Amino acid sequence: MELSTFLQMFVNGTMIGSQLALFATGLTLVYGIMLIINFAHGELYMLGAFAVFFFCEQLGLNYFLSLILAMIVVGLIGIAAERIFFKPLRGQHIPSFVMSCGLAFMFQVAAVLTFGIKDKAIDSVFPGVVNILGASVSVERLMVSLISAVLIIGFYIFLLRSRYGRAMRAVMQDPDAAALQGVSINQVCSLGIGIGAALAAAAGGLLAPVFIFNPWMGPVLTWEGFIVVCLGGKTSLPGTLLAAFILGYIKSFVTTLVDPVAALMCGAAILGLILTLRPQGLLGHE
Amino acid sequence: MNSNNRTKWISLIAVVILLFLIPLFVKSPYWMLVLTLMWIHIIVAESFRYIVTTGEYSFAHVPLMGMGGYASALLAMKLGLSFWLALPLGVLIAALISIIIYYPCLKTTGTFFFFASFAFGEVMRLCWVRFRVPFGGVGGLRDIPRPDAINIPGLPTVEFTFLTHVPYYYLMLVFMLFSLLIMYLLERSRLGAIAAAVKESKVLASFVGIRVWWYEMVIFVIASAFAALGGSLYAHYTTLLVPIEFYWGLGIYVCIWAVVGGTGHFAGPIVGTIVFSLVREFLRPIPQLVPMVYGLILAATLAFLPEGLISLPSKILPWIEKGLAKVKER
Amino acid sequence: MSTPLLEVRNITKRFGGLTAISRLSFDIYQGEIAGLIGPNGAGKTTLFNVITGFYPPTEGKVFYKGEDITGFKPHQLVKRRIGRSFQLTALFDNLSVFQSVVMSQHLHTEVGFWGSLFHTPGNHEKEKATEAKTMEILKFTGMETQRDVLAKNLSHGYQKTLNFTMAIGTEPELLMLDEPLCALSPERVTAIQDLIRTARDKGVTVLVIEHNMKALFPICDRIMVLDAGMKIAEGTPKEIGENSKVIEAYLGGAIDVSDGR
Amino acid sequence: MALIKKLLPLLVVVALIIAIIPGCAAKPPEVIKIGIAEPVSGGWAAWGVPVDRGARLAIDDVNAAGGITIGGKTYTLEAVTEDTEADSAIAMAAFKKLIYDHEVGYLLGPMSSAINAIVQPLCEANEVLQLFHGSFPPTPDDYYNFRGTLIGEQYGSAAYAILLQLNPEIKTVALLNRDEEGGWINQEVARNVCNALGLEIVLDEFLDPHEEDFYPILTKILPLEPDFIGMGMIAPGYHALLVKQARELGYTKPLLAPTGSDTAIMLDIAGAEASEGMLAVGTADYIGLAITPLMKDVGERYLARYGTQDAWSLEYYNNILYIKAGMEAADSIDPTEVVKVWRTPGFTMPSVYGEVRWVGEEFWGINSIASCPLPYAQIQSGKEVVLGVLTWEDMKPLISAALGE
Repeated sequence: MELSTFLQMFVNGTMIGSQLALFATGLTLVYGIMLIINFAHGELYMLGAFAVFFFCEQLGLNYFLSLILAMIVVGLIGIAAERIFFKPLRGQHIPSFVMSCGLAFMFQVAAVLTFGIKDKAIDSVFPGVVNILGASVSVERLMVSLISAVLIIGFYIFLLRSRYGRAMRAVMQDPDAAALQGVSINQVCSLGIGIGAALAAAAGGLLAPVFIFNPWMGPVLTWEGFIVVCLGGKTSLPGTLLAAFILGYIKSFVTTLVDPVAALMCGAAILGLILTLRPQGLLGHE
Repeated sequence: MNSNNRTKWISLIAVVILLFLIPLFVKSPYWMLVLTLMWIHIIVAESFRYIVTTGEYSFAHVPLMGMGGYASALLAMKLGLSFWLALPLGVLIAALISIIIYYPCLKTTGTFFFFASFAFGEVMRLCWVRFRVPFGGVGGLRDIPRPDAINIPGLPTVEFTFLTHVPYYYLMLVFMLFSLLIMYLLERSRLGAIAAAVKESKVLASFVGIRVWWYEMVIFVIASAFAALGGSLYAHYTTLLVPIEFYWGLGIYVCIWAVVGGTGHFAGPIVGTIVFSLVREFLRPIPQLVPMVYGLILAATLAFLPEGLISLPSKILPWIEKGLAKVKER
Repeated sequence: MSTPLLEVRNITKRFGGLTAISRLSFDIYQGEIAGLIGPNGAGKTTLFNVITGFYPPTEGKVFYKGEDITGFKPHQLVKRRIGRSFQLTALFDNLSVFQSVVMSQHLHTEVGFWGSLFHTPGNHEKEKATEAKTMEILKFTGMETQRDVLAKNLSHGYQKTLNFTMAIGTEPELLMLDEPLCALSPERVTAIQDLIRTARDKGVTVLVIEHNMKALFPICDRIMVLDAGMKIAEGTPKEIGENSKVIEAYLGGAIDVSDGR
Repeated sequence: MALIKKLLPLLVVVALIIAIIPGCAAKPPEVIKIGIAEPVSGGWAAWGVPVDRGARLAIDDVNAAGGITIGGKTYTLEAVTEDTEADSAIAMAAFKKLIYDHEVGYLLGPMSSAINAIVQPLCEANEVLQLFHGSFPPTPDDYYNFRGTLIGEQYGSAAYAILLQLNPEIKTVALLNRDEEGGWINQEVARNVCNALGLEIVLDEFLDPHEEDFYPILTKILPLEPDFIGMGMIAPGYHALLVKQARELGYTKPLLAPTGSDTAIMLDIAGAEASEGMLAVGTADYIGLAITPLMKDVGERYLARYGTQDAWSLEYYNNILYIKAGMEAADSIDPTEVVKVWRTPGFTMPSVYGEVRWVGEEFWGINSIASCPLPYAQIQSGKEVVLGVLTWEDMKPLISAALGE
């Protein structure tokens, strides 16, 4: 095989990985803080895309402004959902999972009723293609990866430096101890799901110009997100990043070298093996 | 206690008789179909709950249901076996496969088990998609033979064709009642008691001498066998198997039926399944809104009835009694 | 003395960097009540978990009646009649006291699977037998009044007793008790002390981890002191009481614990 | 009380079930119910809803024009839609409800050939006239079963032939299809056509229907340097995405999706530059490709009413016209009579494309496919330019090629 083809595969994998990373970071955060297996996360992504569509195409706002607005709006939706639906079920895996499925249904219907059933798309913001040693990639994808990187790094800085960030980390490690140290679990939960939802929305909004979106796109992504989260070790954010890229490369290479279904299979198989051979995931703690 | 038991049995028998009489009232083939499918779904939901009695939630359950369907369908199509032979064999095969799937999963527990079982179930499902021979790929299997006629001397022959509705109804009803009875007895048995202990605390269970993984495996295999039974019945009823129908979609629904109905009580999944199936049918005029209604129902249930819909009567009846008392006072 | 019932040989357990137990060896002899004391983090519970196959030792072996039982699964140990209770009361929360104790006799009930499935008459007899035995055990530990209470609804004292009762229910020859006396009211303490003594009189060998030395000293024949994963002293309660090493290492703390409740 | 407590949940259910019995209400005689069984909710709604709209538009037009007069009696049409969710169990329920509860005599749908396989016997047995829209070819014993739209062979073969006319230099092809039953049938057709036209197939792959990122698969295709990439059953949006991404990766040669190409979506998603020269066969743009005044008129009213143009929508509009014509010719509302008329040779029906007949006997042993002409266009500098129209006569040789004869 030529070098350029190999390089192309590598680039594709990196792109997929960075997209997954942004999406799954929120999922990990929500699981880590609230132990909620949030099936509605993909729907938050979908809502993010539609929100950008609404602000950008229908209100004619600037794309980046719409992106920020979308993050805020969806973040608030997430917080509201947590307050109304998840609070009573805190710490119960399966009930909260079922609840999140119900939420997903409702979000889908809401999207259908508001935006209709047709596939939607947003005009590309960064037209053009760049060529790296024979591997070509559209500028918009590069930008998506860059912006996701910025967002994730920003989020990490927030997590490491700010008071709330430290509170979150404390809760992720040991809720009871954190509570004893006077951390307000409610605040942290709201903040956590808010940020998680905002990150999902950001992913949706960023990929809206690259791909097309419709009300039913959520669940497929959510499962990929779950694979990444489990692979990375449930509550470990660095693990999530690592896992996202691993899955990205698997998808890229196996699709290109074998075929798409085989790629899906590899994803599921790896998830199963990791969970059974190393339940704490790649970078998780015992 | 004893009288309570009697009322219980009387009411149960009454209900069963009612179920057998339904075809006399309900003439519409459409409602026959809805009920027939409902009985199959009840088998699956109840067996799902049987797994939950050990405290684990399995996402491989629905794929294993599909496996039962594929196994018996292939036996009937490729080897030309009769339905009455293919069904038990299919169930057996699926049960054996469930061992392969659950063995690795048993190293995990809780959320990990949830996802591990999902992963292995999904791998199996993708096998059907990828290997067109013999599974037929995404197109699935078509023209799966229907059950051959039951021919008891002295009685009229019972034919199963695409036009027969009542025979199917009774077929599924009988299989459902049989499955429910067995699972009920199993839960009342020592195995059930052990499951309860395991659910409470695996550590302590092991320290009173229970081989936790072994009993879990036994329970999972039994549950999978019943799921496979449901799948096999489904296959020979619709005569069509498509892998996508055993994707997480149905898995989530089964989980919802069981949890919303109430996994704590034997009748929970039955209630859940019935409620959701009927809601689906009653809302046919507004299909787009069905998921919304599902969402509202389960949100309300989880918020106000933590033990599930099954606990609704016990929650409401006191109010009614109070109300009656007040009325009497006036 | 006769050959030891339980032999612990050079057990070492490390978690990542830190060493919880280092090269620990001791014997437990038939029919004695041995005490194991030490300050928090001395590795007492870790030792129990290693012996009961919770996690395998980094080095060393455990022998029971001469058989190497290192890293055996709990249910295998129960088969060999080693029972244990838990420091933090681990119970079947939603089972009643009676059910819990029935469950604890898992290995000794002949109730057959098919029998229990279809409630055969023969099975009925066996269930009766189990029931009787359970009541006997409950009486023995003075819990018969609580028989139908859910474990989670019991008072703390009774929960600890139930924990102990279930350990008895497995009909052990070696009974390993993890802090059965701590955080109990004085009368409960004496009650459990008596239970331990009676158990011993019935031929059960007992190994007790305890923090509350006041409560432990009167019942033990022999006491071993653990500190930072090492055995720093061994002897009769009296000797230990006078052992300066022990006193500096630890005794102060114990009295606080026993009083400062 | 205790008894009620125990019984209540199940009693409620039984009560519900019994409450349903009068569910099947008798229809008033002067209304003719037309059943529509398509996925109007869930992931497939994007396909199901437009056809539902098309049929309803036609029914409203017929009623507005005074309904159907037979034997001096005037009937009005009524559309009854039941959701199938593209799920076999739900579809079975939908069909049984339509046939037994609503007692419809005329049925539109389903789209999925797999589902049709299990519901068609019902229609045959109950003498319900069924216009079905799967890509599966008909068989001689499907008496009550007609194809309401063009099928894979027609689309595929025609499209490839046109493409070759425009670019004679084409020698090799890479075939993509979505990994689902319709996609397979279509792929089979594509293979036959390519073999018949002497094209070399360098790649033959299926894609996950949900996949939006085609970079990996394109990375696999491009080194093989096919002269064009053929895509089968693929939704317009995905088609456009594939085009866009192929261009990004530097593929300059033609891409073609014989079905579901939608110029508006193509331009919106892929942009004018990327979609330059793209061939649109069986497009959704009924106004732009109008070959009759009626087509233009209906297309415009559809656009005015629903705010969009959808692929397949007017095919269902046609079906209602066929049924009307059949009834009037048979002078009866009985499906059996209508089928008799339809099966008589030389019977022609109106459609938005003009006069059409039931054809296909020479290939599939029965005349069950409407001989709709196929207008085709090309995107030139951001505009859709009509190149021509393929009639049934033009398609015949291509189809025989497609069938590998």
